[in-house]
Amino acid sequence: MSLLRVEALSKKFGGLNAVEDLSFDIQPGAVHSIIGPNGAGKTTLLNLLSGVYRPSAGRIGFGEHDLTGRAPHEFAAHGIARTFQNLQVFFNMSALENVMVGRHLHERCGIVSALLRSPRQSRAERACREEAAEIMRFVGLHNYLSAAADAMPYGALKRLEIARALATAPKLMLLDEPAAGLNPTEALELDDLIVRLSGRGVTVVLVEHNMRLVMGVSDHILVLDYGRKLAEGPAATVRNDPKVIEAYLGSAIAHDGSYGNAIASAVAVAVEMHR
Amino acid sequence: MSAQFLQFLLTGLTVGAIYALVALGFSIIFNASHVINFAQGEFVMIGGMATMSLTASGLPYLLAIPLAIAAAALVGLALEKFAVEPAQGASVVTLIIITIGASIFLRGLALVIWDKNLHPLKPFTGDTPIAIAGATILPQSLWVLGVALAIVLALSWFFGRTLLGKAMLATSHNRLAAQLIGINVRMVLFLSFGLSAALGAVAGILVAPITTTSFDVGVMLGLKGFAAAILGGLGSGVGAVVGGLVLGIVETMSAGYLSSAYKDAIAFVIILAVLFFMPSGLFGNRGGERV
Amino acid sequence: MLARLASPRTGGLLALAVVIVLLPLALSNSYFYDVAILVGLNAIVCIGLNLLIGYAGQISLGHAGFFGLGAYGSAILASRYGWPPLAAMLTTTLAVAALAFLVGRPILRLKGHYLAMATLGLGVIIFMVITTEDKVTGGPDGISVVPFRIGGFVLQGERIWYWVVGALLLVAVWLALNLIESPAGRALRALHSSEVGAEVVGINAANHKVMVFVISAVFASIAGSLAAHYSGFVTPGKVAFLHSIELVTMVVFGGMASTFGAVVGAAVLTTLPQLLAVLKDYEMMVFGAVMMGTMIFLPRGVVPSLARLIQTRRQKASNNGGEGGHEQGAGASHSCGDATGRDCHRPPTVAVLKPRQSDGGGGV
Amino acid sequence: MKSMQATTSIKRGLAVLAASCVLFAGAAVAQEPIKIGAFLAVTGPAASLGDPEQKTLEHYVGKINAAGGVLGRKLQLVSYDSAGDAEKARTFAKRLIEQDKVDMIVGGTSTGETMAVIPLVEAAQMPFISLAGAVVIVEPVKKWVFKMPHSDRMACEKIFIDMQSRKLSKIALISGPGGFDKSMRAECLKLNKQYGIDVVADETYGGGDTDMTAQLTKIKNTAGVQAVLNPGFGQGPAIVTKNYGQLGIAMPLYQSHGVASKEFIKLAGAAAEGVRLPGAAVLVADDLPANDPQRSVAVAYKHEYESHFKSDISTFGGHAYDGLMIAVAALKKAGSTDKAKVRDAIEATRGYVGVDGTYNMSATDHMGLDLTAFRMLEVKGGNWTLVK
Repeated sequence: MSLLRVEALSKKFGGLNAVEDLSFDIQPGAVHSIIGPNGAGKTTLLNLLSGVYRPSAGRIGFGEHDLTGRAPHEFAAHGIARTFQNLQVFFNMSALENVMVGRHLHERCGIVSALLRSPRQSRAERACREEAAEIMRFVGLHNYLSAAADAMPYGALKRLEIARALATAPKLMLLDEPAAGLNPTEALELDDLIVRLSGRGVTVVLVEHNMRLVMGVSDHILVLDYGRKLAEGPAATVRNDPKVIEAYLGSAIAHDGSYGNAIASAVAVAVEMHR
Repeated sequence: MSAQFLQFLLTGLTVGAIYALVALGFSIIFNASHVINFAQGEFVMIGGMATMSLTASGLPYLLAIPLAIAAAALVGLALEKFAVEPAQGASVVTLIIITIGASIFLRGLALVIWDKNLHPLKPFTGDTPIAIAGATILPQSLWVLGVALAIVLALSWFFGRTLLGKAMLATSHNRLAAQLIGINVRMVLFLSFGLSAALGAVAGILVAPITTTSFDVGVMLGLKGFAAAILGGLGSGVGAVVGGLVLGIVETMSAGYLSSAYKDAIAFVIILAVLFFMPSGLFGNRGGERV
Repeated sequence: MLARLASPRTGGLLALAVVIVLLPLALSNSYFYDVAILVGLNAIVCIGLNLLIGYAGQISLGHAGFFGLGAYGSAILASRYGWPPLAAMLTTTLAVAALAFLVGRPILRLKGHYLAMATLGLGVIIFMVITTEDKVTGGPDGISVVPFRIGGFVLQGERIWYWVVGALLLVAVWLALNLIESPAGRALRALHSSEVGAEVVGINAANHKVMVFVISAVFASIAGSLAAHYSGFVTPGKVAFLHSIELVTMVVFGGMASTFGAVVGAAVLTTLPQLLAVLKDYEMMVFGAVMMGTMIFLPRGVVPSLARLIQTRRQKASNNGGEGGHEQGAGASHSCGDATGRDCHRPPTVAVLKPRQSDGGGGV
Repeated sequence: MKSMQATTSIKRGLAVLAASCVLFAGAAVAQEPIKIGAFLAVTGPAASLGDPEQKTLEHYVGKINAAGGVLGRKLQLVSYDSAGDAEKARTFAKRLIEQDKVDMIVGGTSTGETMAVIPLVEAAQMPFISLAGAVVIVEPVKKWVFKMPHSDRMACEKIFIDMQSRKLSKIALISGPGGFDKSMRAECLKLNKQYGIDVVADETYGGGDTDMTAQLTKIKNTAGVQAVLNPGFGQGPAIVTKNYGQLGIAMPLYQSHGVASKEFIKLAGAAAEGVRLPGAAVLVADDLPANDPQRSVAVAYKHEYESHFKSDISTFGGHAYDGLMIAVAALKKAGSTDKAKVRDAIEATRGYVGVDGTYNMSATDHMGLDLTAFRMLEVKGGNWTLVK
């Protein structure tokens, strides 16, 4: 059965339908990409899938649970983790602590034993620290094990969010434009990280403008346009879908180049086609 | 009965108008700086005390009042220049503590310049009560209501029509954007302190003939003004006015019909209730403090 | 690694303990003891309040209310109804905790200045009840309180109280430090920095806010009970909203999100009026000026600002990046007061002004 | 003199921080002058009471020293501003006793401050003359505690007697949130039955309130009210009186001795006409009959204070004056600063004629005033006049 089932999902802001009557399934153990021109509602969708927004209509099923209208922390408790396009790093902590916060759901310590710092508590603390460090190494942050978050470069912070999300030991991880703002080298390293993530058994949902990345790692692509499903399917079929190209070129022109990555991606798609 | 109700209403409106003026002061500074200026009440005090001492030294109201307002405005500008501006980039709570320090300082200064006594202030136009359908109102109360109304109109014109006003408004909505389109945000912040200080002073001058004035009248009026500003919704001019009037009327009505001992408590309970259903006040912008 | 991480915390505790033990050498008479005890009691309140304001980023202008409830609860139960003081204190504490729990959830839904107003209102309401119900509370003139006794042992005289309060202060600091470094404490700091970020890793922000609100209320209540028994008299002055402001000022003055900062803040702002008393009419003016000046020049509060100064010195000394990193890590993992983290000094009110980094993503 | 005191106390202040004050404490003991300690609400809500008290003490200590001091020693006033805060008062009292090593204490503007300090002075066996009103201060009698002002109970009695004489039996109370207001209100509510007076309305207003017409309208519309009594001091009563005039309420308005000063008439303006209150002779010093025992002392104090401070006298300054004079007399009688002897001397005060009245202390009465000390006053032509 599918891991995530979205049925007739809609989100309205005032008059605007950011996401409209959207239905799709996500199968476990693969990399799924959600693409579409800017304003297609990708980030809104991610906010819906992580409980940050409450849907105006429709239903979100996860495994056998119905998570519709639940709070974000309940989504997380069921195994959905996410990163943000606008970083939500905890700048008042060290990098390691950021990841330790990610372990929150798996810390089984009452407030009393926390106040009294029971031996059990300290042991758990030590374990948590080690796990967090291991995860940081996994995402390639071994140089920042004892850095303060606000002393880290942008690229590292994006990985830190991935590490924090990974620390929740999620079944499903939502990545919101992980490549945005990264330099080419960092972006290239990202492919490998995403592959290793899914290798870890985490199902990845990737919202990304960087078509090279998307086409490189995705098993399955969902294309959004104006909040509606434009196309869906294996990468190979989607990239040859004329509707997709039209939407991209259209949007690219509409946005008079202000969204360079939109054009870039459009070109990328076009190039792929004429091979 | 209805005469009684009318009496309560008139009283409530008068008290409320004062709260509204103080609340407007809070809102203007909040818009420019996202700071709650806890020294707002002291501007009220300075207005009253300055007018008192100037008239005592023989000046007519026509001179004393403008001078007092100017004095308060100067203090406001100085506060921004020497206390708020140097602390730019400090957290808002830090800034709030600075304004609290400022209010203590100003109170102390007033205590040294003037004295600890209460002082009367002559009503602008006599104090023979005016009877309205069984209720009575002092001429001074009419002054309060009239001037408050005039100020509200003037402000709405200022923020709606003038370039400077629009600039201040723009800054309140989006500081960065304002900066980008070339608005001098520093200057806006500077002026907003002067403006709200002047407003506070006006309130202080209007109310002094009714309540008498002293070096520490600012404390309670400041608190009530803050409550009014929050009730109406921070940063909203309409909110400040409505909040002030509602607070004033609620107080007098509960004093009149429920319990005079608990009227303030009742007022606060109502504020809490409102906030419970409208977390950013009656007219506050919902997106004000988004997560 | 662990040893290094543990040291600042145990180090700080030890330092505080040493101060408490050695201070009496300088306290030549019970007046000085009295001031020291007041410092201790205020510090206990501030440590709790700092958990709420400094770490969780939720402001409260109503904690004098909880302090007052603690004081009057003990006073009324022990003095009017002759309960054993300890029982009176515990009952009061539980009652206050319950109250904080009940009002906490609705109030803490509010943010920033609205939260400030709501807590302020709560404090004012408590104050009004205490001053008005003079049959029970003695009204504005207050009521006298029996000395604290456990069994046959009576707690009386500054010297005994000094050691009791000193010990309790240490305990309070210890508890606070423990909490901060626990998962719960991390959760608080997380939701201060980014509530949505905290939520999506499974932190129930609302619950944690209420939890810390209750804890801080309990700290205040206990300090209140002790203060009542110590001074043998309570008046509504300690419940008034100006006292709430005083408490918040102590926290910010000493340094938000720094437990030792709270202690220092309480110490300075409790003794300062005693020093300035000799200035007569000029006292108020000078006090205000000192407050302003300190916050302008040490905007993060005394302790963090100084800690940071020393840290940068140390880094200059050994400008080995790795080492510097370690130092930061150590500092950061203890209280962001010692860290270079700007964020934890951002108050609850500035969700509006997001840190530079977080805007970076959108810009690209 | 003042500067000298200031500097020494600044040193002492620093000692607190440096906490290296062992020397200073030693030095303090060795000081010559007789030390009178005082803690007064010079700022805060009761400032209008504390300020004249402070001024009076400072001025008369100066005068006494100019005249050669007491027992051949100079007096030194060590005073602190307790701002009406009981906690502060307690700490300052402790400071006076432990740090400044004063010989006696005159002070405590409000009842709250006084009550908070009593346990300390009793434990320290320190003669203490309070300037606060409530009867609880001296009932039950506390060995080391005396008080100068007429009690609020006496004020109620005086007012009720006057009401009886005017055939007023149904009255309304309106009072503020302060300790003074509340405790006098409580006393009046205990006594009214004895004088056959019903309290048919009992309203209150808040601190810093700008308008009391709501409460007064309620009273006005209460059936059968014949008079209104307003215990309180400072801003509240002034506003009440103004609103009273505004609403054109005709029935008699009684204020308390809390506003017994010229200032009140200035604040309330024309509306004050006809207001009655029980006050000390000093307010009407100049119209006292020549044979009145209090005349000379009252006139002297009035003129001394008004010429020196260019502000009108209030009864509160008078309390401080009497307190200081009784203290000095006691020191002289005791012939030393021995605390026990001084205490006994104060308790033995008989027939001392002060500005507040004639004091006759005893082991059972540590206030020593009777109703004759209160004069019923009425505002006529913008001035206090004796009700004949």
